[in-house]
Amino acid sequence: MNERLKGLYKTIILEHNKEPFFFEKNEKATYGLKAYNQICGDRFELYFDVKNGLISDLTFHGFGCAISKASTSVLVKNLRGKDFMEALLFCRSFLSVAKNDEGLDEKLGEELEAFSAAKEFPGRLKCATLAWDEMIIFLEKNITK
Amino acid sequence: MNERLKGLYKTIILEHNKEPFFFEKNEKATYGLKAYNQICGDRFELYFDVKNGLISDLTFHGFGCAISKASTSVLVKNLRGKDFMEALLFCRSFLSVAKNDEGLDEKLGEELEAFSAAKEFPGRLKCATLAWDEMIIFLEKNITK
Amino acid sequence: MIELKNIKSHFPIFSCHSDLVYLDNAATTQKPQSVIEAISNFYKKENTNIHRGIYPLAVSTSQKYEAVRVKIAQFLNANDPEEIVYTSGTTASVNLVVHSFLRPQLKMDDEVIISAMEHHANLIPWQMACKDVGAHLRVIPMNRLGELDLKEFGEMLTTKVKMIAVTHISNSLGSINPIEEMIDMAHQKGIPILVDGAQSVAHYPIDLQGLDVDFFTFSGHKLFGPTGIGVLYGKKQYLDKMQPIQFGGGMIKNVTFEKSIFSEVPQLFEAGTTNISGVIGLGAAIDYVNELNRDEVLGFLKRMENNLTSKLLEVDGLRIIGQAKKKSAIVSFSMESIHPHDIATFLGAENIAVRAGHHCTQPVMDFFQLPATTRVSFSIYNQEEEVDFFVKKIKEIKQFFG
Amino acid sequence: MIELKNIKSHFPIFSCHSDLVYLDNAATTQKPQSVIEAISNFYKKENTNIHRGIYPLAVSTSQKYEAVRVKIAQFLNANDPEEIVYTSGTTASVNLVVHSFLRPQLKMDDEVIISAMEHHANLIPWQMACKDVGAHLRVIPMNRLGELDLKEFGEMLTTKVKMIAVTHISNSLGSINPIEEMIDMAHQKGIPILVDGAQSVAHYPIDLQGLDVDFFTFSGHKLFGPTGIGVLYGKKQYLDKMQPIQFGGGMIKNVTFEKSIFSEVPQLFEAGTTNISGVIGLGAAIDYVNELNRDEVLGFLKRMENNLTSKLLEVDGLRIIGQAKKKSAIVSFSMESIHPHDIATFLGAENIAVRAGHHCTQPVMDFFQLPATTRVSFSIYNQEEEVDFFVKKIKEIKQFFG
Ligand SMILES: Cc1ncc(COP(=O)(O)O)c(C=O)c1O
Ligand SMILES: Cc1ncc(COP(=O)(O)O)c(C=O)c1O
Repeated sequence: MNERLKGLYKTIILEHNKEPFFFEKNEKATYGLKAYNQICGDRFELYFDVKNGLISDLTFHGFGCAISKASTSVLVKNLRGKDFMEALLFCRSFLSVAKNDEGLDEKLGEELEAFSAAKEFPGRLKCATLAWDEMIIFLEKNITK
Repeated sequence: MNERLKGLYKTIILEHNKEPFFFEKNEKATYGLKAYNQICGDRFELYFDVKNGLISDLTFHGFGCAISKASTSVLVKNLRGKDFMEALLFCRSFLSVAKNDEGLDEKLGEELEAFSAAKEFPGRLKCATLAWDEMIIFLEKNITK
Repeated sequence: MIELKNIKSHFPIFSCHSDLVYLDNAATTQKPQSVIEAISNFYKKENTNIHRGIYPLAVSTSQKYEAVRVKIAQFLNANDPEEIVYTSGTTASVNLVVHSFLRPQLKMDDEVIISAMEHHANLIPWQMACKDVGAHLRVIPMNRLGELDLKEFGEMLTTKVKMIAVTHISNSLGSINPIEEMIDMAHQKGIPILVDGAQSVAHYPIDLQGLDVDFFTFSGHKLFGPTGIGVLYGKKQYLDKMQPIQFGGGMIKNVTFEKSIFSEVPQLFEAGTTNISGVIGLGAAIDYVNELNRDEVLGFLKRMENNLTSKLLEVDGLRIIGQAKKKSAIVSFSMESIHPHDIATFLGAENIAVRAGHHCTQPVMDFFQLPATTRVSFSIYNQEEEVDFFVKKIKEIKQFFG
Repeated sequence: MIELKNIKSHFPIFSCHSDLVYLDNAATTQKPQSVIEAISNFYKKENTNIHRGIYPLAVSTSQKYEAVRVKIAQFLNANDPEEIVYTSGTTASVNLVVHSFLRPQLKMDDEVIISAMEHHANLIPWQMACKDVGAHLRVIPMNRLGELDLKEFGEMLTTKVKMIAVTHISNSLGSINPIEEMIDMAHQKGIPILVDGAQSVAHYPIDLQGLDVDFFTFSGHKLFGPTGIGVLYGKKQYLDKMQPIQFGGGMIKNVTFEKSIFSEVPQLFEAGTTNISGVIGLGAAIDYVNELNRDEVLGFLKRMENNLTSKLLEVDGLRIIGQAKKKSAIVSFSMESIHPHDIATFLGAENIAVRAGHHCTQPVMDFFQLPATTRVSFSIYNQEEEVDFFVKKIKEIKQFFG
């Protein structure tokens, strides 16, 4: 089995894929962000409320490949309880991990490390960033308000 | 100057081009056949009446290259006074001279010989046969009536 | 006659990538040396524009361009080369029929029939035409095996139906549809029918006159030919009634600022400078296919498909999607809890090229309640060993994902 | 940087036909070795379909395909690669604007302005659109030199005008139109304007942002690139409002039998498998042009045109058609009582390739009351001696016809 690939699909990704965090629909949530990759059909929805300026009750549901599912699961796990600015900065750090060659920012934790292998598989990079891209669009729009 | 070409543009063609036979409009004629080559824009009209079953007062007008003009002039000169069946056979003989390698049919007269060189210039074949093709369509339609 | 066992060496891509296991032939085929050379030689030795040129090079290019039309007509046994329209591909061919043939006659509450397994190219154009005038798109249902329901089809054939469009072979399921029967049924009711031959033309001999089909479409790039060139075959009687949708040079008899008078078919539908090198390349591709023993090819492909299918069925939790009785060498499958994109990524890392996704047939995916499948599609240069290698890798993937 | 004096050796056609004097560059240009190789190499080393493939070859082809879009955007100084739509050529580009942009808003008694020197590709589509809704096609007049009348143009710009389409360079007269001024005038009245760059893009640097033009079109095959590929540039704000006219794979987000949801531009306009090798070849052509010293090229072409023109004017009874002050290297002429087709046939026999005919600009011929002209059009690989050879042959022809 290919070593580069094993790097990408580290246990972390496989585990998140099998047992994602907060994987449930929540039609009653104030916000429901759709993250859809038209090229491969991956489709997730992020549900959350905002309480006292903090992202709360963040869950997700949908389907997609191991990478997009795990990456969305990691997003959900990490953004819960953050305010918009913190969340945006975190998302941006994640993207630079996934897209660039820069070493991992310690603050982000090892969970994100796996995704740094995504840049070697340009066809799959979008899977790693799908939910994050959507979240950034939302945050950028709502922070300036 | 290229010899093959000189063969095509024998004096006969050049003369007919300069001084075509019966080159005049005749809007009052019973028949007015349009011969139009869409690729190069050559455009002639054949005018004639039919008297006692014979093609009469055949004239032509229009513009085109030396070859199409000369070949139309030769058509006009030769079909005057012929009945439809004779005319059709003559037209067909002309086409086989222009298109095939067969030697010249003596009956057709040397005037047609020049056109036998047209087959060496496939881009110009249509010029040599333009008016003849139209005439054949007309004759075939009207003979069976 | 080309022998199958030598074929791989005709395709330069496999010299360049000696490990490549190319199983994505339904997306596009590889090109034999002769096709690649025909294109290069055209540009190196013959390149000119056509139709309006008088100098020798332009005349000979025009003749070669038209000779390919004759070749295509013979290849498909069309009645007349003038029934062969050059397009940029299947998608453009279908759209041309929709715009030029269907739309001018389609009225509110009319119906258009397609099948449940159409490629988006043979679905959306009809859907949009129906939507625009308030007509209805009817869908021939299929069963869980991926076989169309002909009985139901028969019942759908009312006087409301203005057009039928159906794929010869499904690109996502591999089903070979009984087009002979369907054409007969359509014609008994006097309804014109288009067959999308994108997936059939490379391997299955097509006899347009025998089929008596009204329209037939395909793409050069799935027939070992270049991209950007395709064909619309239409019966002369229909083409003659169709208005062009693209206007420009080469399709007019006469133009003034007040009025334009159009040429005859097929030039009428070929406005502008067409893909001349594409036509030349397509001609070379047909020459290549004409050298194949097509019975041998079909036998080989059947063996490959059977072999792969039976070996895949041994893998736990693997489901073959599309099990029609008559199938071409396309094998789609899904694996429990492993997403097709993850499968394709792993296979890709092993130099195995397969397609994962909805294959431009989203409704087929919806029908099987899958987001996507992994699809293997064979062609003439595949090797028996590739099946075993593929299955071995599938088993490793299964193990890795646990 | 490529030196002009070495250029001919880059074009294989001249090795194959060492005597060829190719003066038909306005119809199509020859292709440098690098373009021919880019296409062959694509088929030999990289051939796959794009966009939906996950395996490495498909990913890299998709990336290269999109990289050419970026390259084109830079070449033309567009603001955003998403403003670059791949089409099959200029004709398709213009038709797309007519169908998708103009038609949905065009109403009875509206007006569309074109110029008196448009190629049929930039005339008939507008004419048909006007005819279909009862709008009026207005024509910017020109003088006997082949120059547009800007004063008259200014007066035509009423609120009735919905669109302007004008060629940058006339393919039959060589006139270079003052598009900068015309674009400004159009925009002062808020009217969108399309510039047909088919004849300009190969030699003249184009700065789309500087021009602020709304739509710009060209064909690969006139830019040393392959046939079957072209470009429509459109400002994002306009493209975003346009509905597609071709439907199929790759341009949808989601499809059910009830409804399709479309993608964003530019993919929205690129349904089906596009001319992938054409895009790769076009990319190579732009790389080639980027290596040219364009000032040197323009200086050379001007010299060639001036030289030919002055020598032809010495021939009795020869008339130059098109004598605009600003002219590109296109020289059309007519000779008393010798038809252009006869001229072209004689030249062809001497291996000189020129075009004779109406050059898909019949109204221009009507204006000059000519059935056709003989046209010489130069490009970078032409040689100074070719002018003398050409003029010598013209004199011989004159003598032969007497
Ligand atoms: C000015 C102009 N516009 C449009 C076209 C049409 O280009 P194409 O035939 O490549 O679509 C041409 C080429 O003949 C041209 O010269
Ligand atoms: C059955 C079928 N129809 C239509 C198409 C569309 O062909 P193209 O993309 O070449 O226009 C395809 C190819 O994907 C196909 O498989």
